Amino acid sequence: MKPFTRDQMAARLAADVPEGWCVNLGIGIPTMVANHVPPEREVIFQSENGVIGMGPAPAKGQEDPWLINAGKQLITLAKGASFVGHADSFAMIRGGHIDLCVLGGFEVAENGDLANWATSENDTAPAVGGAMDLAAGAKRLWVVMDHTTKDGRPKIVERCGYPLTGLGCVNRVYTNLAVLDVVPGKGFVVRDLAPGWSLAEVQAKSAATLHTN
Amino acid sequence: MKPFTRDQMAARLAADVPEGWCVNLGIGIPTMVANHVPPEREVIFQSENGVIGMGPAPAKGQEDPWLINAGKQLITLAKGASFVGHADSFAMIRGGHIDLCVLGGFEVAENGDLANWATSENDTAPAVGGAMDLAAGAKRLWVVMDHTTKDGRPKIVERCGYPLTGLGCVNRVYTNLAVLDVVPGKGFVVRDLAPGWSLAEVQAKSAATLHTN
Amino acid sequence: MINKIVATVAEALAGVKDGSTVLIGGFGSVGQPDVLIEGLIEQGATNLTAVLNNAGVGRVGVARLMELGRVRKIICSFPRSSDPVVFETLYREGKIELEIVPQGTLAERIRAAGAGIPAFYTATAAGTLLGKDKENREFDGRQYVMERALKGDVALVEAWEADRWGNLVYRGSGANFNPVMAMAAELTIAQVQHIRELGTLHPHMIMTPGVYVNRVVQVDRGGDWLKPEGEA
Amino acid sequence: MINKIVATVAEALAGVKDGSTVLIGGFGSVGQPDVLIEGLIEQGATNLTAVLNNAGVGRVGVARLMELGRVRKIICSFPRSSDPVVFETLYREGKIELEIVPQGTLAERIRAAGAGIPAFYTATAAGTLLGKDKENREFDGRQYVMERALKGDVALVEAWEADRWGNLVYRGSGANFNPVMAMAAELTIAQVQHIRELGTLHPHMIMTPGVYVNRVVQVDRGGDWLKPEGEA
Repeated sequence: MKPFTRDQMAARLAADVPEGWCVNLGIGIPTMVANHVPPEREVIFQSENGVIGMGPAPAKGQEDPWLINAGKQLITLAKGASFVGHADSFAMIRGGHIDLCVLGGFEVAENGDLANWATSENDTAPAVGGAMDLAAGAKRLWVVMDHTTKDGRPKIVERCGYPLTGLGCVNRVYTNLAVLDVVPGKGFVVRDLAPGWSLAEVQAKSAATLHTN
Repeated sequence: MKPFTRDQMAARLAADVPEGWCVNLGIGIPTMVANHVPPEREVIFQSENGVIGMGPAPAKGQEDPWLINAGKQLITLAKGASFVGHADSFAMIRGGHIDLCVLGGFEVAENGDLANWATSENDTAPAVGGAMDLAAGAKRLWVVMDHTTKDGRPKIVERCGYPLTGLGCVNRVYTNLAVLDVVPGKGFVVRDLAPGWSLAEVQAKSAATLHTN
Repeated sequence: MINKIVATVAEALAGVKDGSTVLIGGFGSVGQPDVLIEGLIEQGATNLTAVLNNAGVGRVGVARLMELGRVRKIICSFPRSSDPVVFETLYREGKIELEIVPQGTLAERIRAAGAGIPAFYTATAAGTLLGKDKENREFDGRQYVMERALKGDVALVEAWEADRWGNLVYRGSGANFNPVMAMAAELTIAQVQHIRELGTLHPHMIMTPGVYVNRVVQVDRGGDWLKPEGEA
Repeated sequence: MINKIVATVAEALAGVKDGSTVLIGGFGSVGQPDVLIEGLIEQGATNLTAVLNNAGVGRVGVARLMELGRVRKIICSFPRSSDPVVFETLYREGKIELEIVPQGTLAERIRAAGAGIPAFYTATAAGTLLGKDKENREFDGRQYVMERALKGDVALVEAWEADRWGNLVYRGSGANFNPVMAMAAELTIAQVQHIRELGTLHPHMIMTPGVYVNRVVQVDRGGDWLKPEGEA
């Protein structure tokens, strides 16, 4: 009956990432995904600031101040890593060369719309970063987020209420209660439920219909 | 009374290239300009195929088959040379970072129009190469060409008859008879005449008015 | 384990379909994927659109592919060469279609395809024959033409070194069209002189990250091409 | 002899005019021209438009420049940071103008300025608040927005090594916005850790050819920043 923890959500998502994909991970839970991909399964982690092939976090005392990711955390390089500038990095993103992007979300709608950057049209200085480029450009976009807000409001919705990051861009959502595919023309389709949760219970915490295939 | 030779035309132009300029030289007489810039005057020669900082032609036996210029001639690198790909090379050209481009010409008009790539609208498979990019993009365009065609037809004209390479792009013309500035709103202004040639004689071989300041 | 290295040229070219748009790297003889072009001749795909800077030299390589009637259309900046006999004959006889694109516009159209940019504006060709059938538009008082992205089904590229991730390091002036073409095709195939252990290529020397490359095949072009860099 | 190296930070920043658009490289603390930003504070130019990824951290650097009232407008993708107090205060009080640009669009708009491309189309921001006041256009059934080139009067960039031609070699993830910003300004000023003899930088390691650089000043950022590459 316990929802997935943040770490469990990241692990659940990581299990679905096949070898060979080039993956961009957003800030927060998405970044934790890398820790759950076993080292023998080669996945290429790309960062917007021009790092292609990030390794694990550096050991204490082994930090290189010249190596950071898009979240400004210190990183290491994997064997085979390369560097490009920002324009080339986003050319890679915009051009559809990233197999998977994982982002956090405020809301995901059944038409695949994502809202994850601003909480109102009058947000003072909302920070978009690279989210819109990733949403528009990545081959696949998976969102990892809690199923509801802290005060229980559903984040799985029919239509987003918050300003959009991208239109029809989300392919799958990993929440602390379920894994949902976003199927064009149909909406949310349940792939998986957190252990001990029933469809009815998860549906009750959602503001859009959850289909079962 | 002898017109400038090709080599003299190149030398005359080279004398006007100051230290520090980044210069792109077209095929033919323009390429010869490099031979006339004294080695102590540092000029950076750029080639469309992504070489920035070409040195003199290689000595016999010292050729490197991986180093060619846009004319497909074997080259050497100057100290300080760098390489970029074609998109970045033409970004440099199109973006106005080339101080001077030197091209050959079929016709130059008093409004600065240049024709140098096709001899009729129905030319079978005319070859434009990088001429239009250079004409549109370089900070300055100097044309070096004979004053007339082999059969005596003027190449200095009021309006080009051949298909254009670029509009209003030529700043100066070095011919075998004269050096002419192209002054916006005015037309051709004589800077120099070949030794022994009078203005009247050169005017007679031109199809546009030659002004004297 | 990621391993993009294939054993043979035939494997590298497997599956190229009739009707494909094929981007072919190189400028002059440098950076030209000559072994892959021979492989494409063997492979048999036809009705191709070839995108490259020139239109072939003599009767080998791309010229041979054209002579065999396998190229429907060529998109290039400079259909002349030291010996353009095949192209000129086919063109005169109306047996091949030609699209002339200014060299910088060609490179940028290919980059745009790789970078997810469907169209851009350039002053190149504005007011000329090559700009007249295109959308013209003024920005800040200057005329520009709109150019569309140019995408390939296949890209054939050449590099000096590669590793099993498909990372490519170019040599001398050998990059030229190769990096943008590698970005802009569904299937990018690289011929390289040397395969290196993963992690031994310098991260700042890799001009084409392996993300853009699908298959790598090592070839021996022999002769001068194999001398170490810097040795003439 | 070409020599773009200047002796002092003051010399490097001489002549920056009031009202300038200043492109400022760096992503996080890496590749950030911190010494040049301090120099700009000293230099005194005001009424600036600052183009950079963030909107300043704490009360130093760009944040300090803003706090001094010298920045009229900021163009960035991410006005939040670990400590955005200065920007947020000024913004709330209506004392600074903000233009939010998606990060990739920001990089591409700057590249476009450097590459002579006045405008291009991207799917980024199509159908969102950031795309709604822009020209929208469909290509092949997908919606795109038109974005304009973003040019600087001045670019402040950081690199690891330079030579007297102004060639720049970056380190680690230090390239980021620096190469495109170097291309896109009338006056490009670089702070570097090391000056090298001309001809000793590897031609394929030079990511920014000196053609794009006007002035180079060597600085000592000290501490960890000076350890040789690869040594943690």
